[in-house]
Amino acid sequence: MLKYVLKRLLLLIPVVLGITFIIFVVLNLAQGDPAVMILGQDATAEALAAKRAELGLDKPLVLQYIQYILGVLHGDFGTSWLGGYEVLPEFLHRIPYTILLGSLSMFAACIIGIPLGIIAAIRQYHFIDYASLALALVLFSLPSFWFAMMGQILFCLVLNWLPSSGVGSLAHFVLPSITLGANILASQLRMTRTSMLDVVKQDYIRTARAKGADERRVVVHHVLRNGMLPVVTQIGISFASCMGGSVITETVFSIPGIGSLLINAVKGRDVPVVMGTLIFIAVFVGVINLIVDIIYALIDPRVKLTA
Amino acid sequence: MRKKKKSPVKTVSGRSVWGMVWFRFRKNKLAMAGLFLLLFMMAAILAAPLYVPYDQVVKQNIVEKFTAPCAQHWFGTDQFGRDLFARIVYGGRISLFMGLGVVAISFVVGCALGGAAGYFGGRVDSVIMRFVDMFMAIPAMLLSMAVVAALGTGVDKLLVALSISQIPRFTRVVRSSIMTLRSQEFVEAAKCCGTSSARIIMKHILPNGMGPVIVSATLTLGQVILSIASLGFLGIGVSSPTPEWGTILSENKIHIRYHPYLGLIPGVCIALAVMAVNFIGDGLRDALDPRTKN
Amino acid sequence: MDKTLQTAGSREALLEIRGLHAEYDTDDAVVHALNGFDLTLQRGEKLGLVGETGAGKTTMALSILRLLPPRVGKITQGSITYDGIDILSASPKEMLALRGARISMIFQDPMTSLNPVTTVGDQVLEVLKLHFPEMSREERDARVDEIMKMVGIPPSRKGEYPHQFSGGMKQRIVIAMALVSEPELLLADEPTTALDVTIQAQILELMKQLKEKLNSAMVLITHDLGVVAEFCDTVAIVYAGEVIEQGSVEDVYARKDNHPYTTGLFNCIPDLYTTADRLEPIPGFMADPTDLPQGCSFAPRCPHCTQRCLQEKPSMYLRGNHGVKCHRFSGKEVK
Amino acid sequence: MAVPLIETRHLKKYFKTPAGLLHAVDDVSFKIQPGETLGVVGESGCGKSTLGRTVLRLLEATEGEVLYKGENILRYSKRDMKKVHLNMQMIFQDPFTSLNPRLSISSIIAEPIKVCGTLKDKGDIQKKVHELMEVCGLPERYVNTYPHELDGGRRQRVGLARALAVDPEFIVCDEPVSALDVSVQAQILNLLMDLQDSKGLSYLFITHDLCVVRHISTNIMVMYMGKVVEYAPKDELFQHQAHPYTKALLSAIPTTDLSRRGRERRALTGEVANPIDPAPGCRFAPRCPYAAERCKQPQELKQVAPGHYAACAMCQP
Repeated sequence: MLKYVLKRLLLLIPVVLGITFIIFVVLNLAQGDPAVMILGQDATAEALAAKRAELGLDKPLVLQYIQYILGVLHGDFGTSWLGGYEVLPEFLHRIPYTILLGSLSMFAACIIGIPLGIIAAIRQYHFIDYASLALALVLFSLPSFWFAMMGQILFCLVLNWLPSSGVGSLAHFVLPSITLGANILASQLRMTRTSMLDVVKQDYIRTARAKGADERRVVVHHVLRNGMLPVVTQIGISFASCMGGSVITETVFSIPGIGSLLINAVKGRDVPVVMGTLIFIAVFVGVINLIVDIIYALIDPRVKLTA
Repeated sequence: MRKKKKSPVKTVSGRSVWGMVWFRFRKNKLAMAGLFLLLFMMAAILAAPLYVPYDQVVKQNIVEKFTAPCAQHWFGTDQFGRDLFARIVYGGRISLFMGLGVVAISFVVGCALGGAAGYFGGRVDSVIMRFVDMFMAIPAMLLSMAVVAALGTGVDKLLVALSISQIPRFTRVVRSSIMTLRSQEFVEAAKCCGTSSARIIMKHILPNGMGPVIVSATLTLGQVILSIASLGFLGIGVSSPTPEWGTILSENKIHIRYHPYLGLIPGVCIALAVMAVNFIGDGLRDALDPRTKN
Repeated sequence: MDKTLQTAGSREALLEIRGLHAEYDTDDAVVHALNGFDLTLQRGEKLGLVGETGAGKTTMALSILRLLPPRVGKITQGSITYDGIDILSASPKEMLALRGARISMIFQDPMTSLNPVTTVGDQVLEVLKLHFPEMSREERDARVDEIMKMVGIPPSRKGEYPHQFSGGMKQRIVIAMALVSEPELLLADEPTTALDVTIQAQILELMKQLKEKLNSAMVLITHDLGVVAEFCDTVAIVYAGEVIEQGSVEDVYARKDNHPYTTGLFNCIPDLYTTADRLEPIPGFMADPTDLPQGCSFAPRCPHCTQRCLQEKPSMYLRGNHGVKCHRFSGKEVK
Repeated sequence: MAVPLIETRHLKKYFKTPAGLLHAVDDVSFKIQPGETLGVVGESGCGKSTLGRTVLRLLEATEGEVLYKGENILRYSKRDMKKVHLNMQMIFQDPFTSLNPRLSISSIIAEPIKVCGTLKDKGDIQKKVHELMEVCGLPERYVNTYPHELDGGRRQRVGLARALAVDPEFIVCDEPVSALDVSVQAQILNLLMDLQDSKGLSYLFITHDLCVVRHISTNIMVMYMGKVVEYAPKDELFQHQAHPYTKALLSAIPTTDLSRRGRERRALTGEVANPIDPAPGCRFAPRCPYAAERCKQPQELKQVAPGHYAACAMCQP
């Protein structure tokens, strides 16, 4: 088990290095001189040259990358070109908000989506099945920023039930979590339903019925455990899309998390911040996938974690 | 529950597999509704110059600003008095057709990469899949944002950024679909008479493996339409004054509270387009794989 | 075995199926799986139900348990009486009490008929939990150990999962599950078809031993006339959802006065002990269950087909206990 | 003796698996004369399908030779192989996966002709297709149907027509009837035998069904875990089985002959294992009722009667 975890973490390293290297190269190939960006149009040629040297921009790209990664390994993620702040402390300050937002929305999505999916599958062709499917479809098709904006206007500005933006209390997170979770809820619901219906068709469910198990027992003891397997994988995938979605939600609700940091960095082409954020997210997603695989192996006896 | 294959009907219909798919698809009311809705939207957008001149999109008319929907301005006007209907119809060009473009590019590239990985296996497979893994390490949305950061904004750059983020997924779907077919007996039968790899791929493997890929392409189209709108909304997609559904929402966001139609209409347009696409995707999946139906 | 094949109405019959019609509603057409299926089974009788793919054998077994796929499959006509209980109008609760306790079923494919995420011991135990709530835990465990030993699986392996067993072993577990409640009727749907010959022999041998120990009646569904000869007392041949011949194994296998379809079946099996130069296949193809002929369903393939066969459905003509649904035997009945 | 049509010498096919080297086909030698049928019998996992595919080079052999009319085709280039394939074809077990579902029956049958370029003219190809369909007992009205519209027996006929399209001399039949119902099975077997008579075909007939193999074969080869355990002309084999495995196989078959109901059966215990890194001795020994110490020595095929070979320590030449 420990060996497996270690191996998976080791395998994560080349993946993260590879993608960050590609992005590093592409970002640096883009037009525009970072020194000009930092010092402004009026800076003297000497000042610009000094700045370039300071940033290591006069060295070959590969060397710059290696230097950057060595820095990262020492906990030095560099300094923002735009804001001049150190990336790592800024990060540590912002991460809790993003994680809180992500976990709350995942939690909400699972706790509503999965049971609804189960009920929809059990009551196939029933009103509740159609209603859940319709709900999933609407949530799946709505742009989340629009959903967030409309929710904000309705509940925060018109009805004044919830604070409209910023952080401070848990109430601030209610609406953001709902809007971020909506899409995930939809995919959890559909996945659960499909998977359950798939399991119901299996031979061993017929065996269970032939044993004289009643409907409740068939569902609880036989369908659920098998039907949850693909859902677990789906949760892992959802975490990744949750990280993507948080950019939008954090922007709409002015939450000072990683997402809003990234969007500003992208707009200003702030390489150190973009790089740092992507490294963090790649590692985070990798670890989540590892956890999902471990959970999967725990509930499915057929899967063995072999290093 | 499994029902053994019945001996076939006596009629010698000669209906091909795609014929069967279309036959089943046609019976699915939601999917047909989605198809008609999508075709209608596309036709309306393509034919826009016939009934709305383009200058309506940019012509500002402060006197008429914030006109609620009426006979003259079907969807009302925005803060500069521009006609919202014209902006939406022309904006659809980007939202819908760029979405199609992204899907087409990633479809073609994904088929080539996934096809090579799946059919040849071995080293080709591991090299391609290592790259795919790398690109899959970052959520699609963030990946396209990073590419936008590097390339800058604009229609062409957005097209590249979104395609890059979708290619890995297509590659995976195509690869797994091909790998299951590679060892099928009809492929072996083709090898038996010395059929070349190219002919085996083109004639025997690709036509059979396309089902899941097409379904995934349809569902991806929905997601891409959403992504275009999201990037537009975040201000790193297509920039104003070029209309695009996400950008329209973004530029009007502070006025929505008092002029709700400014938010409702573009939002509903996006949702309808995505919903239509999803209906089609679901319908195709059921039609291609009758087992999923009950 | 003379008493085993009485005509309709015999009171002590364990299972009586009369004129059963069942159909599947598929996208393209209605599949008539059972078309006037009649069967009588006595207590303790071992009946072989023989027929080809699509003859309706499995549909029959699932109908007895009322486990036809919901919405798709339904029984349209006829009756099933099990030990005085009218199965088709029994309440769901009554059915639950029958399934697994008094009627057990063994399915064809051992690879897919066990729940992959539950240990095999628990799957056997489940039957006891469902039907013998009064048993103590120790009693149940002892019973599971006993039945597993009986089917040749070391009880020490009961904590393992299905994927850790081979095909033959899985089928043993399925058999253990079916027999642990000592049912009065066992429906075995092609229990050995998915297995290799030597494993099939092992399973048949096991079932033979068990049939001595447990006095349950059994319907062995198979397409293999050989398996029936080895194992059963009586046999029913099924074609297009009907029993077209029934009788003791001795009568039917005497290969005299058979239904033309039965004769055809015998003729097209290559025999191990005699060399024939050519097989004599049955001409034509299986009757199309979506479009059955008006008269005898075998008529289009029958060498003895007459005008009458094309128009009128034959009834079961009995010669003693040997019944054949063929006009050739009309007027030649023997009581 | 004439040069055999097909001959293998010490053919081996090993697969790499995570658990070790799987000896799927281990040192198999046989000869097939023109117009003869070699039946290969064994249970699942004995390597019989791998053998058929290795002979046709659908799988590349690990070691050994496959001779076609005396020439080792394993050394042939791709282009030479194409010519060989005009003479060697295959029909498959599963009539539901062996036909490309997107092609109509006529295009399936025409495909090998087009690939090999034996006929160029469209009309000629169509004529040939109709001819083949007639030979295989497929009514002409099926020409534009698709595989999913046919049942198993008819599909198997299409597979046979496709194999015959290039006028081969030799066909590997991989369990061609085991997925079919008995009545249809007999039709296909008769068809195969008729074609053999009229076209002088040779078959490598792979099956698990001893009754079928007896019916169609000239010689029979019994395989167990990748090894040939017994090889004999068919009547010889059915009268005097030498190897305990063959005996067990025979006695395991249920028969419709009621007089044999009470016969003594040698039910084997245990099940077939995977031949992954097998020990050098007899692979059947763990299940063999007669296993002894000497069975741990490698067992060679020994002639026990004229033309009859067995690989068992008990059999004295």
